[in-house]
Amino acid sequence: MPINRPRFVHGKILHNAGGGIFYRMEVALPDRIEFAPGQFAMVSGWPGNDPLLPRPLAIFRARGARGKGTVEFVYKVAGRGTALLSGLHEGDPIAATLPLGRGFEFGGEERTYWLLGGGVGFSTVFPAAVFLEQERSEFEMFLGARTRDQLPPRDWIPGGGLPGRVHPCTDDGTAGFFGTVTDAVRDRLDRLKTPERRRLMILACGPREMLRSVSSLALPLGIPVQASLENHMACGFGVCWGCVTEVREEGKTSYRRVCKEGPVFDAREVVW
Amino acid sequence: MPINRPRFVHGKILHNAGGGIFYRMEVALPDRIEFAPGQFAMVSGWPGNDPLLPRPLAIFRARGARGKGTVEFVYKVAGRGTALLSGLHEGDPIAATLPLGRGFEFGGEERTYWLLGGGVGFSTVFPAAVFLEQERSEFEMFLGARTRDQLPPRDWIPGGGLPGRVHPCTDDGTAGFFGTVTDAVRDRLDRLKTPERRRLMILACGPREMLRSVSSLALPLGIPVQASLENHMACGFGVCWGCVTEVREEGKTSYRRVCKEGPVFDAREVVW
Amino acid sequence: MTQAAVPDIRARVGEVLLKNPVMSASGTFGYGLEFTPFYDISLLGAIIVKGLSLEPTAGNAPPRIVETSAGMLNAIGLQNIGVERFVAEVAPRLADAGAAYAANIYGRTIEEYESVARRLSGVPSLIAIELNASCPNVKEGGIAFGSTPEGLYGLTRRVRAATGKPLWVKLSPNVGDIGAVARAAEEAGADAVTLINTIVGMAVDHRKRKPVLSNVTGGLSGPAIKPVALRMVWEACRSVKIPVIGIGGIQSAEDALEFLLVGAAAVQVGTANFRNPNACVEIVEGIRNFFIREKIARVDDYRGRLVL
Amino acid sequence: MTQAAVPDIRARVGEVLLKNPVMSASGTFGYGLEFTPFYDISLLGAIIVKGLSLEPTAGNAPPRIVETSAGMLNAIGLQNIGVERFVAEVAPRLADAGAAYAANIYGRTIEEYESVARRLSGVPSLIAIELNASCPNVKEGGIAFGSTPEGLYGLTRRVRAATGKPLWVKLSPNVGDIGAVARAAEEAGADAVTLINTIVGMAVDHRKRKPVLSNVTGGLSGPAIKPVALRMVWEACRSVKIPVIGIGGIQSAEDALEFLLVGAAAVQVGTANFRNPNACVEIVEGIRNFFIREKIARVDDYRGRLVL
Ligand SMILES: Cc1cc2nc3c(=O)[nH]c(=O)nc-3n(C[C@H](O)[C@H](O)[C@H](O)COP(=O)(O)OP(=O)(O)OC[C@H]3O[C@@H](n4cnc5c(N)ncnc54)[C@H](O)[C@@H]3O)c2cc1C
Ligand SMILES: Cc1cc2nc3c(=O)[nH]c(=O)nc-3n(C[C@H](O)[C@H](O)[C@H](O)COP(=O)(O)OP(=O)(O)OC[C@H]3O[C@@H](n4cnc5c(N)ncnc54)[C@H](O)[C@@H]3O)c2cc1C
Ligand SMILES: Cc1cc2nc3c(=O)[nH]c(=O)nc-3n(C[C@H](O)[C@H](O)[C@H](O)COP(=O)(O)O)c2cc1C
Ligand SMILES: Cc1cc2nc3c(=O)[nH]c(=O)nc-3n(C[C@H](O)[C@H](O)[C@H](O)COP(=O)(O)O)c2cc1C
Ligand code: FES
Ligand code: FES
Repeated sequence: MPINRPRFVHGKILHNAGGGIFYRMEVALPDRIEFAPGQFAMVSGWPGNDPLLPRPLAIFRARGARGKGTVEFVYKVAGRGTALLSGLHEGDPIAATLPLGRGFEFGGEERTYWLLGGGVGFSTVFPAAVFLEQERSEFEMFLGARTRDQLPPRDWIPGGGLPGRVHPCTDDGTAGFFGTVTDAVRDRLDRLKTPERRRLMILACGPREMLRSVSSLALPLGIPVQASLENHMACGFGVCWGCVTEVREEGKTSYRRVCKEGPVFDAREVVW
Repeated sequence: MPINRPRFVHGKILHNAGGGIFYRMEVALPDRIEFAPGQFAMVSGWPGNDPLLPRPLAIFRARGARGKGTVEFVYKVAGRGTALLSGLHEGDPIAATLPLGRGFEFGGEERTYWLLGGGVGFSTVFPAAVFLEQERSEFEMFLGARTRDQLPPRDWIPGGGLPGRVHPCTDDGTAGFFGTVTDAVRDRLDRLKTPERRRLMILACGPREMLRSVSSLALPLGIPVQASLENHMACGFGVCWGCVTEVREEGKTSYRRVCKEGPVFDAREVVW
Repeated sequence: MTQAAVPDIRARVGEVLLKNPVMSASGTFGYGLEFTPFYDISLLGAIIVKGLSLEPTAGNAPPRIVETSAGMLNAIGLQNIGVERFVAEVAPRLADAGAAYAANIYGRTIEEYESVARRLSGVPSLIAIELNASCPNVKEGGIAFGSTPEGLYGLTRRVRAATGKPLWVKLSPNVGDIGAVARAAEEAGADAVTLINTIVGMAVDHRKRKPVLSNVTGGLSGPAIKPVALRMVWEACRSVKIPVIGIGGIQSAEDALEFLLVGAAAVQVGTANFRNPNACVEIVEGIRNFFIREKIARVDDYRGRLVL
Repeated sequence: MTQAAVPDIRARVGEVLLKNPVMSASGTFGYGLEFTPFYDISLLGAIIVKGLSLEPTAGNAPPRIVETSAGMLNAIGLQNIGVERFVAEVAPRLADAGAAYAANIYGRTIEEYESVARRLSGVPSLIAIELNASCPNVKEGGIAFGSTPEGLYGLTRRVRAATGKPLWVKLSPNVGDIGAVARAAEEAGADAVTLINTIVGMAVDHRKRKPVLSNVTGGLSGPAIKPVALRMVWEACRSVKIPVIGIGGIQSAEDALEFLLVGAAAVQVGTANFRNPNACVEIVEGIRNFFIREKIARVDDYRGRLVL
């Protein structure tokens, strides 16, 4: 049976190697997993209790057949946990709870999509790109980085070969658009015709500030924004209430679990 | 400057591979170390604080030249720390405080030696064998294991090629002498002539029970026994008082630090 | 010596007989139903649900959690759906799943505690009420009650009078003499004491010069606190005659056995569920296998058998 | 903003001015001389030597230590060479090495405490006496004094009267209200309080069914306790006006800075010395570099500047 609802599994690392400032790790699992773009895993398995908690990583790719599967993660070294992951080798054990959370929702056939990935946020939107490509839906990608070297390797980008589809944005102008993803989006939105706007939907993952500013550009124009949030998590499957973010619904605010009601939220609801 | 008094150094693993039930690890260090057989290192360097404390390992071998050295350890997986060590790979970092403790003392030229290694205890007596071989002193080795497969690999044994010099002993008789190291020692002592006895000195490392029983055989015959003890340690260099063993001197007993006054003790002083 | 082929691992907590000595800890297991994708929750000794209050509670602003060495601090602020929704929506589903479950409760006043306890008393499938007198997070919460024997005695007596359900009192470790606090609960009529709740701790960001948690302090849990928990459980077992439920840093069957060995009637597993959602059932299996291997026929043949 | 090119990292603990805010903790640094192979011990703010008693003390039977998750339990039982030998043999060598050093002391009775303090008062190079009112290991030891504000007040007053040296009182964390205990020390005339000592914990061998330590319980130290220590230091800083010396789980300059940030005048480093004998000097360097990077001119520009 494919893994399509949360399960705790033990796997073994097949590859774990750097690409630019990122690492890409493939793990052999006891079964194929089925996931929605935007869903994630809680990854652990290192020896000892320090770090204690598993780390959330977006599911970048999953392959396999009956009784045999692999999952891929793309990550950046941010602290102790990811540093530890980056030191693991082929054959080392990994444990993971997956697939978790609510992924992106896709609109009808007439929709076009902009996928925004700030920093390592691309790892969350790439599976959406793969899905849209399969569906033959129209999409473009905006990938933000501080500088050229911090962009994802070109051969990792789904549909990266299609000219005009992928828009790298660098803060220092060393590659692609000179400016942030938000700047690029503002630029394009200004030049967009109303029918195009009507069809557009934005799926985004990146720093909270990027998500906030993109939302404040797109929402007033009636463009739906799905924002994938990143909070520190203890469990990842909704039982600790540690990962909440404030949301507004029918005028009232409340705390929602990023791991369960998210990580993808309708940007209109998020209290930024 | 060679490292000949305690220093805390960072190294990198060169090899770390199994041989029978043992592992042998070689670590590149910033300098050559000089050590006495029986001295040890406190080994750590894994990520995180769990395990927290370094683990004591005998210095098995050290090589190198000015400004560049290596140290080798031989170990058995006994628990969390050694299991963790066994999972490390070439290139992984290791930290060590070394060389530590008081090693074996050698008698005059006329001495002959029996080196006793019970279990992984051989890692402590092998450097003594290497030293005695260099000095062209006479020695024999008794190596104990539960069964044949648990003996140290033959090609690790210094002077292992010389017939009659190395006496494997197995509890189940699957190789060498049928019985424990203590049994073999008792056997040989019975047949030893007085002049031979007078020249004999025993250097031993292994389970406490083996050290105790060998001492109770040899000491009454006036044969000096140097026993290398193994206690759990926190610091390894004499500042925590965690590793003490009871010793008797001039009729009074007191607690001595295994890491500082030992690990090698005159067996007459140890309160077994 | 062959009697123990199939050991009896049922555990008795006063009048409550559990399938096995392993319960999930309050606040780390949601309302229990969240674990149904992972395993059959009726396999557990019991589930202790997230602390319930009279009204739904919003909890603290984020950040609410931060990892520490072999532990974590939490300041959830007891976010929960309130006792009414629990009784109406969750309790029936737990009963349907065949799960044994108890409700952890708290109030800002003794009267609120009483009301929650009363409301739960009418739920037939509920096996016990666990009174959280120790949560260190909410300023108006249990801290005043749980931190002195007198305070705890007063609270326990009132809640005791308000409900006919077995009453377990969960103790705060942030006290000087855990035995005295356990005795106060016993004297006030508790059927059992549960310990330990989290130890108050703090984390700061030395660069931003700010506390990491919005609540400034939080409760420390996880393997880091196990030695302290084990000592306190041992002391409590020597201080009271009522059953002691041991908790704090349990990650494995070996850890759970340690608590039984010092005298706990049963154990609870908290933070371990986060890294390994199967932790509780794996611990049940591990205890069973240990009993088989060591030919232990029943829990009482092992429990409290520490040789000093 | 260029003033802090060479920051002044000297730290003031009452009338004592330290080279820097980093001291080695008692019981984890021997008598200081053991570290001379590793580095020049005069580089430290101060060395606190192993707890001294009136007579040489044999300490507890082994096993005395056991590792726990991110921590360790010890029940050394205060093995030491006694105050006479310390004064005769060790103190002169520490003075020769240029080290600033203080003596941690304990007694089985108030009179013993007084005698040790008196004996040390005549040692000119000794910068302070640190009164260990909290060691949880020795049954006849400090535990009775340190566990209540009243007990601590009585002890501190008597030792205060017995010595003209700066008197630092080291507090036990095994209390309900650390602020109250700190205030008792302050009122009794302490020049500073040091906290925390180890938290009482326990480890058992579930297979052998025996405690791991011969003393049954031991003191928990190391990174596991850091969040608890930091919280208690923060509370103590808000409870007293005398300087607070922070200790518990410090492993790095970042950890040390956290204690300064919540208000500690200086810090002590204990268990970290075991894994990394250079820990203390590396922490001194780390603090200096942080101050350079962040352009902080002196300790008081950072100390206690936590923004709530
Ligand atoms: C759903 C989801 C999907 C993700 N997908 C990916 C992915 O695909 N690839 C990827 O690289 N990353 C991803 N992340 C982010 C990733 O989980 C973090 O980078 C990682 O957990 C950091 O762990 P660490 O141990 O390396 O860093 P840590 O040492 O834990 O911390 C890194 C930084 O966060 C700070 N911090 C720690 N705790 C808190 C807290 N409670 N509140 C605020 N700040 C805190 C620390 O001070 C430090 O600066 C994802 C996160 C989420 C929630
Ligand atoms: C001077 C010296 C030299 C050594 N040289 C070598 C060597 O060359 N090769 C080698 O393989 N080993 C050597 N050892 C032994 C080695 O240090 C241990 O096997 C190792 O530290 C075990 O660590 P671990 O984490 O794997 O096991 P752990 O998990 O720490 O424990 C292993 C076992 O010890 C028990 N234990 C833990 N703490 C205590 C305690 N305080 N008292 C009693 N029992 C306890 C545990 O319950 C467990 O059964 C040496 C020891 C010393 C003192
Ligand atoms: C995120 C979190 C939430 C908790 N919420 C509660 C609660 O609502 N009521 C309660 O009595 N204890 C609560 N606790 C405490 C646990 O039940 C348990 O006592 C503590 O975590 C120690 O056990 P552990 O180390 O196994 O986690 C909570 C703990 C955590 C980590
Ligand atoms: C092995 C050991 C021995 C100790 N001996 C003493 C002592 O003699 N006197 C004392 O006041 N504290 C003693 N302590 C406590 C430490 O000084 C310190 O307060 C405690 O370990 C917490 O700090 P840490 O986590 O940095 O180790 C000892 C601690 C350890 C680990
Ligand atoms: S991480 Fe536990 S509820 Fe979201
Ligand atoms: S291990 Fe610390 S004194 Fe021996």
